[in-house]
Amino acid sequence: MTFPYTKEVLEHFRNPRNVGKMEDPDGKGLEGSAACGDMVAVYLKVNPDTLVIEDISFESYGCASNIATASVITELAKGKTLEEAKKITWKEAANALGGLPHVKAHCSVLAVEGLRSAIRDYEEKHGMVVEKEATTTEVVSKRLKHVMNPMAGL
Amino acid sequence: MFNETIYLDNAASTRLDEEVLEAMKPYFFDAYAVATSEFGYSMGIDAKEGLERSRKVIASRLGAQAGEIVFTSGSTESSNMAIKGVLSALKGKKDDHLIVSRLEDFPVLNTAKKLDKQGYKVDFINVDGEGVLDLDMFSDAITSQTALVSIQQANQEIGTLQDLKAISDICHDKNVLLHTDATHSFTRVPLDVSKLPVDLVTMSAHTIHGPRGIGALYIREGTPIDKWMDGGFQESDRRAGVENIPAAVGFAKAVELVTPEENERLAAMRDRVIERAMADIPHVTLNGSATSRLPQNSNMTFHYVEGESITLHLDMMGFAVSTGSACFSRSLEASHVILGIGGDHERAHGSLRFSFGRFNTIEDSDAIIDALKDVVTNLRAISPLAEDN
Amino acid sequence: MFNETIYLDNAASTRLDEEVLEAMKPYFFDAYAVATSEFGYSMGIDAKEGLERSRKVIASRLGAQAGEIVFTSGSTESSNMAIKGVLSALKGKKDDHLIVSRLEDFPVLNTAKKLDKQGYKVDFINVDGEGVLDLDMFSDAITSQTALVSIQQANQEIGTLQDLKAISDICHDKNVLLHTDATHSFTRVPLDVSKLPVDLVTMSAHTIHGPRGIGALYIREGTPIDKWMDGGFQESDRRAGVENIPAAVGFAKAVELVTPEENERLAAMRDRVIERAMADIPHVTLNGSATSRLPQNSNMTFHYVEGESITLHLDMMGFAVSTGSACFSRSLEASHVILGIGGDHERAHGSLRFSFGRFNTIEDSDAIIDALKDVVTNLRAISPLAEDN
Ligand SMILES: Cc1ncc(COP(=O)(O)O)c(C=O)c1O
Ligand SMILES: Cc1ncc(COP(=O)(O)O)c(C=O)c1O
Ligand code: FES
Ligand code: FES
Repeated sequence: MTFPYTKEVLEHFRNPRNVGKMEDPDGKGLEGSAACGDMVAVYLKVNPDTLVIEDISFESYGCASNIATASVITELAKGKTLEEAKKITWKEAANALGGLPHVKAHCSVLAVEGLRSAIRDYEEKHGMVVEKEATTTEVVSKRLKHVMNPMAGL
Repeated sequence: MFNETIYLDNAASTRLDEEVLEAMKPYFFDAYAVATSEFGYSMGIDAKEGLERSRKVIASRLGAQAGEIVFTSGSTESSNMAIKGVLSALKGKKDDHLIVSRLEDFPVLNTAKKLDKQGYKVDFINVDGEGVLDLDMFSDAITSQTALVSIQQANQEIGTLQDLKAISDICHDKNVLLHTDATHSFTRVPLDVSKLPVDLVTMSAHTIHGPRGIGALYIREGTPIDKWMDGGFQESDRRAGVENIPAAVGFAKAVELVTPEENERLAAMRDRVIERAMADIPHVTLNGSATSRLPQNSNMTFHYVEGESITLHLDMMGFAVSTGSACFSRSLEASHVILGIGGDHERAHGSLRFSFGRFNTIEDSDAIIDALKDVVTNLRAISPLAEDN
Repeated sequence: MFNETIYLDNAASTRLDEEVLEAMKPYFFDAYAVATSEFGYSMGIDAKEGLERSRKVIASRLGAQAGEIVFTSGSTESSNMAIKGVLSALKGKKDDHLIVSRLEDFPVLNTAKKLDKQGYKVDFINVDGEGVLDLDMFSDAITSQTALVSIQQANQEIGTLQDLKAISDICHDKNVLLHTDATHSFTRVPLDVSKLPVDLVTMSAHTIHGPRGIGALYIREGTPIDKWMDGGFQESDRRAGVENIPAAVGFAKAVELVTPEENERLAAMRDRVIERAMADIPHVTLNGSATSRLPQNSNMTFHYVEGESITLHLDMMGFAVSTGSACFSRSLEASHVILGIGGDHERAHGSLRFSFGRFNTIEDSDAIIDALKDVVTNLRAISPLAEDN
């Protein structure tokens, strides 16, 4: 029997790291997937001097891939600066999990978007960006455009 | 070779019954000839007898004549043949109008959608919140140009039974042919074509512990229908292809093995799983009808959590169940059935179907809820939707 | 339950091999789930693995990629799907011109005839006295409007092999798609689609001691073909219906059990029966090619006598064989194959096919001729045609 999932995916799925809602987060992001209707929330505690992510947690309403990528992304982001964390890609997350089924690539994109959205929220609250871009359905679909064909994967 | 599982996905397919295989063996190893030539040799006649005996068993369970049963390769083929065969036969006689319900399974639904694209007129009739057909909308949709109606007897996901008596009476009154997909209901709930004016019925073996690769189509005598599977003259020249006699014999045996007592046993498992889920787990919604449903089917939504995550956890604990979640399906589309009864994506996402079969026990109903309690609690703990839990 | 028979009708169907049933059992009793959801539970993934392993076995025997093999319910469905699916996909792109040989079996022949009635243009190409396609007539028949050619690799009755290399080269040169019905030749004679530009191949399990109810269609990557069996998304959305995994696994096992040595054994039985008949019985004509024929097939006309009478006598003596006689067939039509090679009704009437399988021995070849000698002599003694014997 081979699951479509790697050992790492199953491990993070069974024992997700850094889970749960955070009290008084410094930054908070909530993203939804237009492809399958799932959601990811990411919460951050940021050191205002170094801009290092000192604490991070997530919530997921999604499939095993989604839970696992969100979990691994919190591990990847913790201890990084906001600028470094912004650069984490869904591919890095998927690689850290030993790979994801093609049809599930969008789940990892969703998790990455959750993290970026939390960072953006922090930056907006701290006057680090001028333009505030509302997270509308169109914005989400735009970001997810390259993964919107779930049958073909990426 | 494989691990022990508590299998609660009998609506998808079932374990073969050993008795069914035993019934098939003489046709694998002794009377393995083809049955086409009655002027042929003895082994072919033995084979043919096996085939015709099986046809009778299936016919009589349905209140039909043996000659009204055509064996096919399965439900999918039966429904393709029924719809395409009747529309082809009526071409030019009635207008190309087809009526189906929104909850039909893919063989009927996707055949209807394809025909729609090809220029047929197709109406998809709504159902209410329990999955029951809107009889007024249905009745109004029928016109003098309607060639065929196809409404399932029972739903594959939420188990809701349609009022086939009312539906067939309407069709009969309006002089329109009626096909019903009885894939899940045949032998599980009554259907007697000598009493109800249903013209075509799709049946399947592998949903009742019979073999895969065999199904049947009841065709009321006199129903206009063209051949769809072209080739040889088998099945009284209605369906070509070597007769799958071992499987037909297995199908008949599978039918004989379904008893009213078994159906009561299944209903008890169904009721227990619903009752226990409602009692032990908060935020649960029953999908489908509380009163008019298949004995072997239950379907509930566990809110704020996603079905694929649940099924994967359950799998690791040794349970096999399925979900209407978009994430579970290859196409990433949420169940059209849950959406069809007015549910939103969230309701489809967290829906689980528990379907029972001969090899389940009432303990399985308890075991799955015991397991599910923890799984749902843990997943809700990480769900952004489940704020108030 | 049934009597012992010397069964020489393996072209019609074969006895299941016990090893095939053993290979199927885990999928009846352990991994009996459906295979559709790879994000589903373990049992479904086990089932899927069995299915995909089987696909690979069949693909590799044909020199194909696994993804180019679609499982169907049998040869008849494979050929229906190939012809109707390709013509549907090419509608409006190429004109509706189809070319088949006169010797095709019913799935291709009757599909072609139906399409002809529906307005497609169909050409039926002649064969010579041995059943070999007239390549000139064939090549001339192809026009820029030809959508598809369907020429069998081996004939069902007289065993003649076509020159698929020449045929596929012509099609390739003229840029026309080629389907071949390999129901009787698959595993028995070489066919390598990595070498020959054949686009679609019909295959069957029950002709090689595999189960009924399963066949396959090879579809070269990129070949335009519409879905024919509508419904679910199985078989990469090319053929709907629950996958018949036990049968697919049985099919693969059946393929693996056919060896070159076995094919030589069968050819020896074939040669012996022909040689003995020619030596021991006067007025015998070989039907089909003496050199280019299926290893398991022999077909001869015993002049002045009628086939059904012979087969009935043989049956009473414990032999199962078939005949191209009109009297034998349900439709009372003489074999279109014998007529197609230029034979008259008398030649069809007295034709017998002896087709061999794994469970025959070379002694069966002797036994059938020993029996036949008397039967033919006795029937000729009462035949008005056989004045000079
Ligand atoms: C050449 C050929 N093709 C196709 C078929 C149809 O096979 P099936 O009846 O197994 O579908 C036959 C059956 O005898 C055949 O001889
Ligand atoms: C109601 C209904 N009809 C038809 C089918 C198709 O059955 P099969 O795949 O056995 O052909 C299904 C399969 O799940 C079904 O649920
Ligand atoms: S979150 Fe829906 S498919 Fe992964
Ligand atoms: S003589 Fe009786 S059918 Fe031919």
